[in-house]
Amino acid sequence: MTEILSILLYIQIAMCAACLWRIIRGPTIPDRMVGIDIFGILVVGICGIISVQTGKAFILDIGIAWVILSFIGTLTLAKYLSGRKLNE
Amino acid sequence: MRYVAIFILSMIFWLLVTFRFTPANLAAGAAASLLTSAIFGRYYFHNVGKFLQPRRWFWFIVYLITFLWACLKANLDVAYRVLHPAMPIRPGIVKVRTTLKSDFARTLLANSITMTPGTITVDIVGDDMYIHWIYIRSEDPAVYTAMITGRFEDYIKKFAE
Amino acid sequence: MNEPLKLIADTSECLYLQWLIILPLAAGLLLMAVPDRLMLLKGLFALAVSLVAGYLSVVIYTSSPLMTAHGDMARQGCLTFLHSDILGKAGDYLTLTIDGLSKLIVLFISILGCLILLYSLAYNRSVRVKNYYPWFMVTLGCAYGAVLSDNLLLFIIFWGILGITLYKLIPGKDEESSAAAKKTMILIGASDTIMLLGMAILWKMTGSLSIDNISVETTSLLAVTAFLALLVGSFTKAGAFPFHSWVPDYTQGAPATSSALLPASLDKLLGIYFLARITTSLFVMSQGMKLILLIIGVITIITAVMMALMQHNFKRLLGYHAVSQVGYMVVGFGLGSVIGVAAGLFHMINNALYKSGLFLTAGAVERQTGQSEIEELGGLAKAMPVTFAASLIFAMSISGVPPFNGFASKWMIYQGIIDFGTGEGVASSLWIVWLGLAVLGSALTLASFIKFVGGIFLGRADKASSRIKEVPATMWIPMAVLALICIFFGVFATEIVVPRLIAPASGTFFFSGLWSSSFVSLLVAVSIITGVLVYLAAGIKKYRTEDSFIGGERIQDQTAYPTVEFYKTFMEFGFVSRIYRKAENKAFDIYNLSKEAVLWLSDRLSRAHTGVLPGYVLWICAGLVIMLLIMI
Amino acid sequence: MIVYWLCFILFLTGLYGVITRRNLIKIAISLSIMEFSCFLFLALLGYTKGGEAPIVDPADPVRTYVDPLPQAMVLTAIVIGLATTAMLMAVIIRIYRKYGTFDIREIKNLRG
Amino acid sequence: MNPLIPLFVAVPLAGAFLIMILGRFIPFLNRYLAAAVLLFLAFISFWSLLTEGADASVYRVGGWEPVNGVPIGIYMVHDSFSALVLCIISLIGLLSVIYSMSYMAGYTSGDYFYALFCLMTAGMNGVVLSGDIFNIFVFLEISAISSYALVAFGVGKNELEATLKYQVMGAIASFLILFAIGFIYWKAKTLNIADIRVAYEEGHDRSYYLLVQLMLLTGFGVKAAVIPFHAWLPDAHSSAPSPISAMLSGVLIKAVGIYVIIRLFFNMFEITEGISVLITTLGAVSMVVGTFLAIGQWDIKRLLAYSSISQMGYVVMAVGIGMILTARGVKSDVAALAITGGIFHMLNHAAFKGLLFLNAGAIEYSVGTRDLRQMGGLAETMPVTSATSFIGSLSISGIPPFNGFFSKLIIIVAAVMGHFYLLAVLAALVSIITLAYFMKFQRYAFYDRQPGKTVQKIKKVPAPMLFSMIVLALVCLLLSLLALPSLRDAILTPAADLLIDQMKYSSQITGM
Amino acid sequence: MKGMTIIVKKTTQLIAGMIFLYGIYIILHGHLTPGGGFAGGIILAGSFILLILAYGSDFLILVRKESGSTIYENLGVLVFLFLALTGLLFGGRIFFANWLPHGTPGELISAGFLPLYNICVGIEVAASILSIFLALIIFKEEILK
Amino acid sequence: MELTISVIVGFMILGAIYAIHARDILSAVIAGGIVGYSLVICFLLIKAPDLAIVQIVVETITLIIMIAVVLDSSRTEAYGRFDGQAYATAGAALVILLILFWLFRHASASLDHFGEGTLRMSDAYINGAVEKTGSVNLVTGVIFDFRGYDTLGEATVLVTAVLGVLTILRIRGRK
Amino acid sequence: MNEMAAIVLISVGVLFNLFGCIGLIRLPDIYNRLQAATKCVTLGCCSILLGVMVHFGLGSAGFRALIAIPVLFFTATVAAHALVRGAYHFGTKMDKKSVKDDYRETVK
Ligand code: NA
Ligand code: NA
Repeated sequence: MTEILSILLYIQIAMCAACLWRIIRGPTIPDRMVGIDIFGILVVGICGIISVQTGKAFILDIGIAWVILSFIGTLTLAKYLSGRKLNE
Repeated sequence: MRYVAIFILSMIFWLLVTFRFTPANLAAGAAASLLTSAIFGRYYFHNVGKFLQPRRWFWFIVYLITFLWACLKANLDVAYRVLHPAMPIRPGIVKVRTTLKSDFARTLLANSITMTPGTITVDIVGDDMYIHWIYIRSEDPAVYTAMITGRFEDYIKKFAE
Repeated sequence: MNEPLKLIADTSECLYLQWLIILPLAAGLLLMAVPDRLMLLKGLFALAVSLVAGYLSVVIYTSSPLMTAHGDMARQGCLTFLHSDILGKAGDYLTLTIDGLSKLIVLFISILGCLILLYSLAYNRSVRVKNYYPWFMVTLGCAYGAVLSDNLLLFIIFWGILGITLYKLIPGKDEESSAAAKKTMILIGASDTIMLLGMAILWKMTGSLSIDNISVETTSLLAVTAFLALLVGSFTKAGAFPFHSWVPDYTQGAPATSSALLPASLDKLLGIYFLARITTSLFVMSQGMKLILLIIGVITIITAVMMALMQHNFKRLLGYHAVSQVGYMVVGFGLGSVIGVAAGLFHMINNALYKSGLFLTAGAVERQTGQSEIEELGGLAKAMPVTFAASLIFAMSISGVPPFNGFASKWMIYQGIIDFGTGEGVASSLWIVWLGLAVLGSALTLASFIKFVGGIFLGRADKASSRIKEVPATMWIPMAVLALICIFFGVFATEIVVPRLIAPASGTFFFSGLWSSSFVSLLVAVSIITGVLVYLAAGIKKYRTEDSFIGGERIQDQTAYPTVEFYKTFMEFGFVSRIYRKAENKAFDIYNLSKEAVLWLSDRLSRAHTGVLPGYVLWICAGLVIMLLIMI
Repeated sequence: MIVYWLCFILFLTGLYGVITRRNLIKIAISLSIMEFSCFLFLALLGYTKGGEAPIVDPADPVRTYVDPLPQAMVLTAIVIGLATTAMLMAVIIRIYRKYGTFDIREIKNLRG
Repeated sequence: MNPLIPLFVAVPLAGAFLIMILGRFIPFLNRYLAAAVLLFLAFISFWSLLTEGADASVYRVGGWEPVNGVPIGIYMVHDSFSALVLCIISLIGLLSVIYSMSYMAGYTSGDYFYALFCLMTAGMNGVVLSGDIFNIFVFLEISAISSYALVAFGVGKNELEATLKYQVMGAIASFLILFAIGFIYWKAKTLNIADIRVAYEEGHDRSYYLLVQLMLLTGFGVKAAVIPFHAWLPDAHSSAPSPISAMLSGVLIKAVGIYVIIRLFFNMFEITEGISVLITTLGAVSMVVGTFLAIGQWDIKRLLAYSSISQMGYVVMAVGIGMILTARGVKSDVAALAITGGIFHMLNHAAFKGLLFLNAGAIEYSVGTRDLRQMGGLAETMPVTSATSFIGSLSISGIPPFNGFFSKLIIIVAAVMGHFYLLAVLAALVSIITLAYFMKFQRYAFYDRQPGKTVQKIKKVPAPMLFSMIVLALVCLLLSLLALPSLRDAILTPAADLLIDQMKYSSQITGM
Repeated sequence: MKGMTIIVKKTTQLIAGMIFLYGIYIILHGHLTPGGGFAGGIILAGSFILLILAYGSDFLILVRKESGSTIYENLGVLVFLFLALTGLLFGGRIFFANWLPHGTPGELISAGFLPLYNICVGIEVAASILSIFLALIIFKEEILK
Repeated sequence: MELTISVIVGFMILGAIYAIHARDILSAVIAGGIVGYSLVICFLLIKAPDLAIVQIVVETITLIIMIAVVLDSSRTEAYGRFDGQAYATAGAALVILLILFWLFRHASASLDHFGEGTLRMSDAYINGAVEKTGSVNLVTGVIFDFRGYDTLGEATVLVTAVLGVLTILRIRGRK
Repeated sequence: MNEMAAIVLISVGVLFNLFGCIGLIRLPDIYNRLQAATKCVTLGCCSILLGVMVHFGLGSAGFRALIAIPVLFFTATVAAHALVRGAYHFGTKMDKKSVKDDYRETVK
């Protein structure tokens, strides 16, 4: 049971590494942004798994916070791509 | 009116998140919801009355189920394409005309399309939606419009407009 | 080792000592608050205060309890006003003492101070130096303080303030004088700091700061360092080679009264006073130390007088002579014998008298003509008879012409050198060198003063000089008084001045063969003859014959300024001219040498600061790593 | 121990970036990286094997917890880091306006 | 628990926040509120200096008593050493604020200025009072960030460049400090300085100890601008508005640099001879190199800034000599003398360097330039500035009877008595070069009126600026009185004794 | 058209209020769950930043002037300081005395001053982050004019 | 646990190296961001939820600020070419940093291993802390009660930074 | 029973994520990567959260997980949309395999 969860956790972390790979590999800037966006979503999963593993519900708070801020961050990046100032 | 609606929604959200029903928590939730509705209330629902129509709720549920099913199906489809050694993809951006009028409904439709694996909304310009499609099955606008917007458009029209 | 200091806290003489310091200082601070509009009033007040101080110093000089007989330099300490319970241990630092030496110096500080102040009343009518009188009074107070302090620390404090007043008494408005002020302050301050070092070493070695308690053999390296460090202070103040270079700059840039007050008189009195303390009280000199002093002494005599020869600005010329004369005093103290000390002290007094007199005459000339270039002047003897007479007397005094006082003291130095020659050691065996160079210096001095007197007062009178008048009485009286003292000290040297005035300060010495020695007479003759010979060196080479320019008009008038032209010719001898050129470029100026070295290093270090941030960050990391590697 | 060593390496990587990079933004990023390593280092110090997150469940309090003090320190340090980053970025953007470049080697009006 | 102690931090903080809240509604509130805050601080700092005894007065924030002898809360410690630094912070701060009232009229956004000023003061007070290594870091950052902003207050090209360098180097210093704090916690498991000392008594690995010491030395060395960590200082101190330059050079580098180094190396670490020699060397190198860098400068404030490096070198060297002697366990009286000299010089430097920067500000205000080559003859047009700067210049050059003379004297005497002859000679030589470049300053600014370089427009210096300069000049004179043995023993020596008696601090605070 | 696409705008509208509420939740539960004033404050600011990103900066009158929010952050930390200072008056002359009753651990109203501190810090942080953000983007706007 | 975290830190180092070497500034910013986000995972794993949540929000804000700054500036590091000076600097830096690393390792050899630390000061922050502060979140208890003074400083730092940013971004500094 | 269901849901979620990540790595251009990755990963995480909800039951924790699902859903969707639009405006080329581009004229 816990072993399965641990393995799932490790897989999830390994997938974060895939995002890192995409960020390093590129080739374009939007690719890197996709990498960081996916990374953010994956971590929510990590939070979920950890919360089950430890039985602590408050880890989910972190997950939600992450969702929200990753959203804001991605929007900023997207705005960067469209070449407009942040306040336009 | 919409301030009340947003207050109630906030309160529900608060209670779901905290899931405590002590007076202190209720009071804190009320205060927080009040603040939220005061600051953000004016950006929400323009017609709160829609919330009170059970018909809309029914179509919403129908829509939800349909959407989830489509989602799952499409997801498996994408998984297949990704895992297939040859990667059978045929991507492109297609233009789809929508009949939905309200912004909210259009947003919902666009999001539904985006969330269905295989398609992603690039932009809405006027009535036209530009959709990136991972595997263009048809070159005929009528056909692919139906394929992409499909039943979502109808259901959304029924509960959101 | 001296006797322990006897502290007497409540005699009236002690109170006089403290008031002697406080009165002028307080007056100075008070005067600073008075606006310069009331110039004359300030001057009169200052004069009044300095007269009171003079009275006090006379009282102190003559009062019997403190008067010591001929013999060793008996000292009596006075714990004075500041020594009370409030200050606790600080009182130890505030001890004043008086003995034969300091009494003598105090007396002459007062005399010179009053005379120069009197002269200033007219001379400084217009604002030449801001806050002249306040700084003058502070100078007086601190001069008294320095002489009377028993504690080295207190001494250095007063001594340091004198550096400030020296700086403040030069106006610094133009490039020349501001550069001179800067240079002066830096050299004086530097010497103070080096003295501090010496003082610290002495403190460490003896555990005491009382001049009276300290007596160190200059045998260890540490002691020698301390000795040399303190010597630097004394030399810089007095203006001996190689720390002399501020003096001519200062005298050229400052008003005559300022030059007369400090570089010419008070700085000499104090510098030599401290030299006396160093050589006789603080340290027991070894043969090597004596050698150093003698070498420095003769170098000072010769180089400065050589430089004086080539000057065309008479204030600068006097400045170089102010340096040159110090050489004699240093030689005197370098001998280490009682007669040497006495000769040094006597020459110091004489020098203060005639040199401040010379500056006063120079000031008079400058005031009346507005000129300080010898070449622009001439034939003033008729227009300014008193000034001319006084300057002639001073010039003969400084050149060691009998019967003026300069001769008497120089002769005592020659005598001392001859006595010294009978002793053991390298320094003694070289006595003939010291003697010869001292005599040569005297001869060159004479030569250069022919230029001074001749160039200014003699020769063809300028047309403009007809309008020139003699200075007012308040200015010529001080000059006249100084001239009279010069004559008096020369004529009655052996009868009154030396036994009564000098011996109590220096200790008793044996007057063998005074005046009677034919050898000495011969030396005098040689001195005069050498001077004349150099004067006649004019014949060796032709006068310069280049054209003179006056207002752009070319006139053929090569003989207009013969006195000056002669010296220019002298400068053109091959070897001499090379040295002069180097000297002109300040190649021998310790100030300039150090300045160039420091600026070179500064430039190198500055270039490392490229302004590029990563480099700076690298320094931080490198610093950390190097520290770690060193420590591990 | 190896995790600490990697932490040092991260720190030094940041330092390397600060020293060798010429672009101001890169320097700022390198500083952030150094900052991260500091946070991580401090946080690692507080970890206790078998310890739980330092949030007590009042119903079931008898457990071992990880050391909350380093966490408190890191929390403070993170906010301070944000503050310094904000300042630095403000300066950088202003400098870009004045100098027209992010190249640190061009920004050397003050030297000597 | 003296309830005044937290007010040292709370009052300036509250002042800053109030200025920002109310400033826009009430014009001119900012300057008077800031002045009131600093006046209050000056009052309580001097009051505490005079009333608190020689022993450390510990304030336990939050009232947390030690558990099993281990302090658990944050302690604020007011002792004879920190009291002195608090006094100079508030004194120089007060005068700078008064000076700013006219000087900062040329700048926009007075609210920001005075609020940041109060924050900087609060940060410094916090650092000085703190008995907790991490708390020191926090307050260090407050003072650092506010000083970054204040350096750039004019937002000119050079100001921004200066603040950039200052920030980046400051950040690296902060990270080193933070990392070192981590290392300390790793071993000692505590953050209280006194308790860390106790924990280290139980034994430690040599290389570990060294690394921690040197990282802290480097970190705070950057803050103190010890060579080779100094490169930010000349840029930052010369670019800031002059009252801020006075604060930075006069106070900040001491309060967050030298003070902390002294505090940590005496009271947190055991003094070893090696580290003492290293610190002494750093001090001597700073002293020498700083002075050589200063003499080549033509920008007044840059010259003053480099001279700060040099003068701080004196302090570090003097304290280092004290450390060496303490480590060797010999000549504790000489060690005390050396440290006394160092602390005395630190106080003196605050006064005269503050004064000189205010002078430089007055000159810039009147003449509009800082380049010595473009001014001259100001002695007549700016008599007060001239006179006060003369006092400042002579003080810093160690000319009697001004305060700098006495502190340098004590340092040189201590060096000689401790057999550090080379250091004594260096100190003397540096003093001479210091005199040289201050005479350069005097000459080119106030004398030497050449035709060609006479400055045309000369603004009159307003009264508040004159007031601050005159008061500081008087302080320069009055501080010489500290050389009197009775005053020295009452004020300076307790601080030195506290440092030399290494375990005293720990035992007073942990109560063991 | 100012701001981003209609899709972003509409979704942002829906979600911003929720984010704000969530920020308040994080702040108020600082002593019970992870987070607190700092995290919550930034999330609060995030809700505004989100709206600004989606709609453009003249969206909020509240933050039109960048200095507008400096009052709030100063007020927040001033109240924090003031609460800490109340200890000097009521908490046995102790700075930072937590002299309010501690209540039952685990409840929302417990831990004395801690939730109040969290609220102060939350307001302060939210206003701070918003100020910084606005200063950075508005600065660019004005300098280009 | 140690191994997992080590691997993550290893990835962080890779990300950091990429961030430093990226030609494109925005890529560097993103890579820096991902390093910060990876830190959050470490925090989650070493039982520091408070840190995780704060690091998320702070990192995102940092990312936004950085993007705001690079938005309309040059997007590529055109002057990234290494010249002699750069090689010298890099070489010196590498040598210095290697030595530093070796010293770090050396110095840490004698210290507690990962996860084996003991308590001294923190003992009071854990045992009985809930009674002392009333906060079940021990970290909150520490930052607001035991070390509330630190937190006041921290909050002040943020305010100071805001004032600083506003100061620096003023259009005109001098009247 | 709940435990098993939770594990299954989580495992499915992780599997979906895996597909997404493989897509992220394998697919040729930004548009396709975004397609595959965003959606698979979002759905995967939703599945994980659902599993979490099942694990905790419908209490405080469960509802938090439940709330996280729509939030994640919406934000991820909109983010993907914004990114893809941004990427197009940024000028990122579509892969050679692409057969159609109706958007090009509109952008011009
Ligand atoms: Na940062
Ligand atoms: Na000096």
